[in-house]
Amino acid sequence: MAEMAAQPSPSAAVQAEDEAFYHESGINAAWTGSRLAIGGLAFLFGCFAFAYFYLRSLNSAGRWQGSGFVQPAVWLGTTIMVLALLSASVNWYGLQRIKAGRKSIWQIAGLFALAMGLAAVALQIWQLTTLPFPPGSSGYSSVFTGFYPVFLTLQLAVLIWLEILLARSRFIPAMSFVEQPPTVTETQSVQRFQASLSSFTTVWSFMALIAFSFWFLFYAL
Amino acid sequence: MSSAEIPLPAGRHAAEREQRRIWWLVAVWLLLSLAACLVIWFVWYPHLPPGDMTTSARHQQFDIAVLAVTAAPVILGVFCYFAYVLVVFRARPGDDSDGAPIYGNAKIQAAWIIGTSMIVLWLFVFGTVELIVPAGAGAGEGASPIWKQSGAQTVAWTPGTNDILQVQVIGQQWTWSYRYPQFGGMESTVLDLPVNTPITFHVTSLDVIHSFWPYLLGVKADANPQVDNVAYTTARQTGSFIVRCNELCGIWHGAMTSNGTVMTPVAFKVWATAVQAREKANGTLAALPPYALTYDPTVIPQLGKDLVNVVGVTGAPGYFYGPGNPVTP
Amino acid sequence: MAIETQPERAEPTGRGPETAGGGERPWWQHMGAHTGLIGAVAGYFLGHWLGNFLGGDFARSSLSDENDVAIVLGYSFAVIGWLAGLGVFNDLFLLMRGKPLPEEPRFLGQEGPGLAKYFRFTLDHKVVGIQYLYGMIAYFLTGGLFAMAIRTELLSPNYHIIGPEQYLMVVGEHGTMMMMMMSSVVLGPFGQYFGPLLIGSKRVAFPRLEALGFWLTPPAYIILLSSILFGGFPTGWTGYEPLATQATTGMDAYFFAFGLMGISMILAGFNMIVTIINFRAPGMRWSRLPMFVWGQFTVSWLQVLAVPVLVGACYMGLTDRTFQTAFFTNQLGGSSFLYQNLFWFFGHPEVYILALPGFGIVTEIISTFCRKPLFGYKVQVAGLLGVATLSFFVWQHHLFDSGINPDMRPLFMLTTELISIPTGFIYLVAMGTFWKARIRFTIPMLFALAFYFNFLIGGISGVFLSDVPADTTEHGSFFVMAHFHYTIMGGLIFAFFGGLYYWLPKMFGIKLNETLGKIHFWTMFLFFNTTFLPLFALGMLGMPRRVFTYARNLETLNDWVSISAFCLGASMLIFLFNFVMSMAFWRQREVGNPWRSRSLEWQLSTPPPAENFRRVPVILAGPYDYGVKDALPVADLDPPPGVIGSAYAPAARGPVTREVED
Amino acid sequence: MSLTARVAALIVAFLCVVGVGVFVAVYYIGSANQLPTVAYTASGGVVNVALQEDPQNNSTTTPDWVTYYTQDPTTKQWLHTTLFSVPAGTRVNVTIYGYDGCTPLRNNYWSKVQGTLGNVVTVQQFNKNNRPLGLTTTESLINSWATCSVGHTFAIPDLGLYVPVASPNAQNSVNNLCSNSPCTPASGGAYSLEKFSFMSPSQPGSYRWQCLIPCGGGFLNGNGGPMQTLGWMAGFMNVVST
Repeated sequence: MAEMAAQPSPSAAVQAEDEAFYHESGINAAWTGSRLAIGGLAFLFGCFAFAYFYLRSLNSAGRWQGSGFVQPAVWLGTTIMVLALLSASVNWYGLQRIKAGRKSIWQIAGLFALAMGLAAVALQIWQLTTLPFPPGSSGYSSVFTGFYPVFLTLQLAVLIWLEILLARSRFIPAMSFVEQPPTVTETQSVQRFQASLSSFTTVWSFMALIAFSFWFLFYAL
Repeated sequence: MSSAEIPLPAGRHAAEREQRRIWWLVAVWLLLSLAACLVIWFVWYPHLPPGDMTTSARHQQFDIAVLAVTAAPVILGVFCYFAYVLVVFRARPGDDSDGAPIYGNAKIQAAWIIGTSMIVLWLFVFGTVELIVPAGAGAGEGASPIWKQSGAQTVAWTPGTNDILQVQVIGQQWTWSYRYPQFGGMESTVLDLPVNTPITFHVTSLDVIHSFWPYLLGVKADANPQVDNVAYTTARQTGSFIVRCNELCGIWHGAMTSNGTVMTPVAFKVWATAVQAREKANGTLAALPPYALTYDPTVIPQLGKDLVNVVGVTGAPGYFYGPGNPVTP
Repeated sequence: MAIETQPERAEPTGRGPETAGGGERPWWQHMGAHTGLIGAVAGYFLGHWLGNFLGGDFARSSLSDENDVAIVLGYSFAVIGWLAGLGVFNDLFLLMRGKPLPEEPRFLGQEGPGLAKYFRFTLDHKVVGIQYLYGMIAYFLTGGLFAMAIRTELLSPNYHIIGPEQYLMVVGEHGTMMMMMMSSVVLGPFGQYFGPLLIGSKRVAFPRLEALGFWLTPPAYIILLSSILFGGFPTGWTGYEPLATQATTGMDAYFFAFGLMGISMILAGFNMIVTIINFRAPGMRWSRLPMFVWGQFTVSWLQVLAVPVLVGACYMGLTDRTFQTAFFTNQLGGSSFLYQNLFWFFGHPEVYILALPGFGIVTEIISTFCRKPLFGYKVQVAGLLGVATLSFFVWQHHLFDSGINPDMRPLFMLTTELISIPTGFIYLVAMGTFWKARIRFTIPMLFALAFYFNFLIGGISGVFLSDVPADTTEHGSFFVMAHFHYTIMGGLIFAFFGGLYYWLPKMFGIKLNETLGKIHFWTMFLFFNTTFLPLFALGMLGMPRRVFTYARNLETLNDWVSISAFCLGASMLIFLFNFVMSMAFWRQREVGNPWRSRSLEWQLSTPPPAENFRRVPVILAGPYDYGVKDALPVADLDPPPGVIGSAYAPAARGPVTREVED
Repeated sequence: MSLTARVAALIVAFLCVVGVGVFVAVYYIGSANQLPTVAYTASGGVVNVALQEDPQNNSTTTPDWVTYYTQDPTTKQWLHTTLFSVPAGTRVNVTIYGYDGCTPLRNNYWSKVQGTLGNVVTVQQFNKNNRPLGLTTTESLINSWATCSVGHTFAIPDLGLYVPVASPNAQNSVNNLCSNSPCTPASGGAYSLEKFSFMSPSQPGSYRWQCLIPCGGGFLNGNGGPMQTLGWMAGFMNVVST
């Protein structure tokens, strides 16, 4: 039982050592966290996919798609989905470039990704306000109007993350991505930025995958 | 209890002492288990719920007894063991020493795992057999049961034969009603049944989820809206019973009971035909919808065009489709 | 929440007088609960106005004189306002402007002395743990009072005191309140407080998520209670559809509060998994992880993976009531079965979310007070993992009579009974640990023993329920009620009290009064069993759950149960008296290691220092090596320089460690 | 920590007080004791119970809910309650003023009169000027589907009593329903006057009664709101021993 209060505060070197330790842990945490977030999100969206297939196969009262059912505009849904995919892939490309030391290219790509993501969300909201059916007129309409608000809210949340990365990247000198920065603090901040960026890319690509899957369910299947 | 008569550890032959004590413990456990099982089987079993009024109730009674006999030795074993160790291995006042550093014992662990697996396997096999042999053991079996009850599906039911009696149980907030398709689809507020006759319940609901539970009949099946939930039983004794609702269905859930009687087939036939005749006479049968396995209360042919206006206000899901809304069912 | 998943900034821990907490400014000038309250009230009225604006002309609203949209939007805006008032979003805005996060004293418990930090969005896991402790006790007492009301009505077989719909309201409030509380009652206080200490970490991975997890529980509590003002909800804690869609506006509170609590559970579990995986001290191998941490780890997985389904189900229930979707309305292409499937897919893992932390705590306790290593550490871990995994595959045993997939019943009977094997491991470990032990009958030990006693009865009765024919009699009756009260209250709550008596000296340096504690234990144990054992009989005799009237011949038994339930409530008052007096007035000091435990948290000073460990400790041995000759100390709390760096920092990120080495 | 612990403990105490408050709220304010119970007493071996059904009510919070009113036998006031008591084992003559329009039953079986003496009811229609329309008829079945003609039902399932209550004459009730509750023949609005009798049980106790018409407008299946609230379309008949 070491009574720590009694002991002198540790030396700077020792402190730096501990900080490095937790720096490592933080970097790994970003990796683990993004994967775990995908796991949790998968169950959340899985809950809607389950509802989709359950109601579709049950077709209770013959109203999976009731009489006089009109499908929402396919071109619009496809545009939204394509925008999400493009946004993810552009950002992924930017990640490759920044790994190769080209910060500015990622910044442009990130801006495009952000713009396309926001466009997808905006179009989605517009589509929800102009649906050709009342929300409760059929099983399909229920799942559709139930799922997309959740999805676009989460898309927005992830896009805020992208915005934060863009904002932060302004304060990191481009040189830091090319060679080892002089000080530990800068090195660590670059490493944290890169870890955060790659975690973001993972999650955002997953969201694009979800966008595609549900597009397939709602428009193609 | 088990270790009361056991001397506390001392002296040089501690090891043998301990051996002997363990044998004592095992012996006590076996004796207690035997006693418990005998009591359960011969004293308790005949009085176990839900009694033996029907085949399904008998099977449930039997299952509960068997499970109790399986469980008693396990519970007693754990309790005996704990009683023993708590007494023998308690720290005496002033004893500051630590216990023996035992990290595990492969043999014991393997034995335990195998033992519990055996019990589980036995429970599973027993449960499955007891589920399939009595055709669902009185539980709701969904719209198309895979384990069917033997008997003849007939349009008209005649006593003394092997004809299956079809009974439709309709749950509604907050009362039960029963339709007998083999008697012109007549409806009744009491559930009368013939003895020694295979009975098929078709349980459905007109609004929310209820659960049909004639406790003494050993039948339990949820009443779901627009779903036909089938349950089987065969009454073995005459007598009266009470039907309860077993799934929370709103304010009067607790009071949602109705009465039933198991009577001789002939008496039942008399009762059923009498009710059918009366309902034909006073126009009830004409007023009822044609018999079906499920009902959509928003479809009221007699009302024709008024339906939308009426349903738009108070009909089934119509609450958000006002009068005249094109998509109203 | 996505924003919060970026790595925690690792700035040097601010120290010194200038950062010693908000000592300079008075508390009301900091953002905290009081500003949060203002935000919540403002938000509610804004949302309510918006809801009336949007949904006021729905046929549903105009016909029923009720507007669910207004209520739900009011709740949502109230929660957002509450969080904004607490200052949850401040860092978010900083980050969005690209600014670095301020080196705030609130990191690592540097808030300094004073009470204000407990009413603020404090990021120290120890503060969060204590916040949870008081919050969950409040939940528990409120839920208990509802139980008293239930038993009061059941004193008579007829309607006599509480009207039928008020009775359903009370039942629902009790069930939901307790379920919401139980899922955090151990992981909240002890998990958040001791998790990092037990793995030898100075910090958690996502302190903001952790704190947010707690600060979502007060609004959930208030919102759930607010249901009373709207007539309560008639569905009990399961919220079955379509009854829930039919109910009056009180129902919105249920869905909203339960969903909110679900989010809080997800956040807490998320943070804990990442912390346990990445922030373990050097040498803290998986094989040395304390059992409580294992329990927390497995539960966190259940929370992160299963609870989203509950959130989804609650959301669907709300949309059915507000945007008028038809997820659960059969006549419109929905299905009431859908809700049952979704709810129980969450609901059964939830049951083990309640059970596993209890296993963890009692294992710690028995090992300490038997002065013996655990008998089969790996077996226990296998048991925890097995239970957690299997719990995803058993949900339909709640639906045996419902007519849902009836031909799957043998399968679900099998999976359900399989769970008793890993649960058996837990008992094997306990029994083995008691063999040749030196048992100290301290209060925590008594609670742990009671846990094994109750949970055995609860578990065995669960086997009866898993057997379909037997379940046909017992399903939905008081038998089930008795079963899950034995596992949840008899299990988890006894474990919680065990943990409380065990760890309170470490958390506050104060120990509860022994005598009162013993009285509390014995009354609670006795009256718990006299209350819930007869319920098995009541169920077998055909008394369904959630009824305000019952057969007259059951009156005697019900009165017995009610009276002993009141006694059980009284024993809770004994605890409360002991707690308040010991904490506030008697303040019996207890520093150091009163239980002579080997576990890591007890090697620290009491209460633990602000940053937990002065240095990252190096773990040398497992926590349970009692009675081992010349066993190593559990950890080197002051490792020589260089050890940590060489132990952890990989060569890939060379410059960092190089700096350390020069 | 000293101050912390003290105040924190006091907070717990405070929260318990809050809990007690909740308990009291549920126990008293929430409890149905708020509703008055109208006591009907026997005179000449019979009890006369008078109820009315309105399409709306005089409450401020939920004015559009349909509801029953119970008439106080002494003051002849219409009270907004559904709790009334009758002596055990006596003949109960029930008079119901049906001011509400028709709604189809979800199960038309309840169109049949069951459990009354002779399994019949007598119905007299009135127009909005309180003039009788046609003669008093004796009905054993009022079909709510063929001619939408049932406003509500009065059912005591435990006694096997299921009585459909006729709605005002269809063509006469169009735009002629009473619009300010509690309605009286003088206050205008077409209505039907229905009478029937049944024997109260010899066993004292509280027997629930309800309406089987899905009349909770705006609620799924029409069975929410007033249908599930004591004092509206759900109530207790307390049978007191004589």
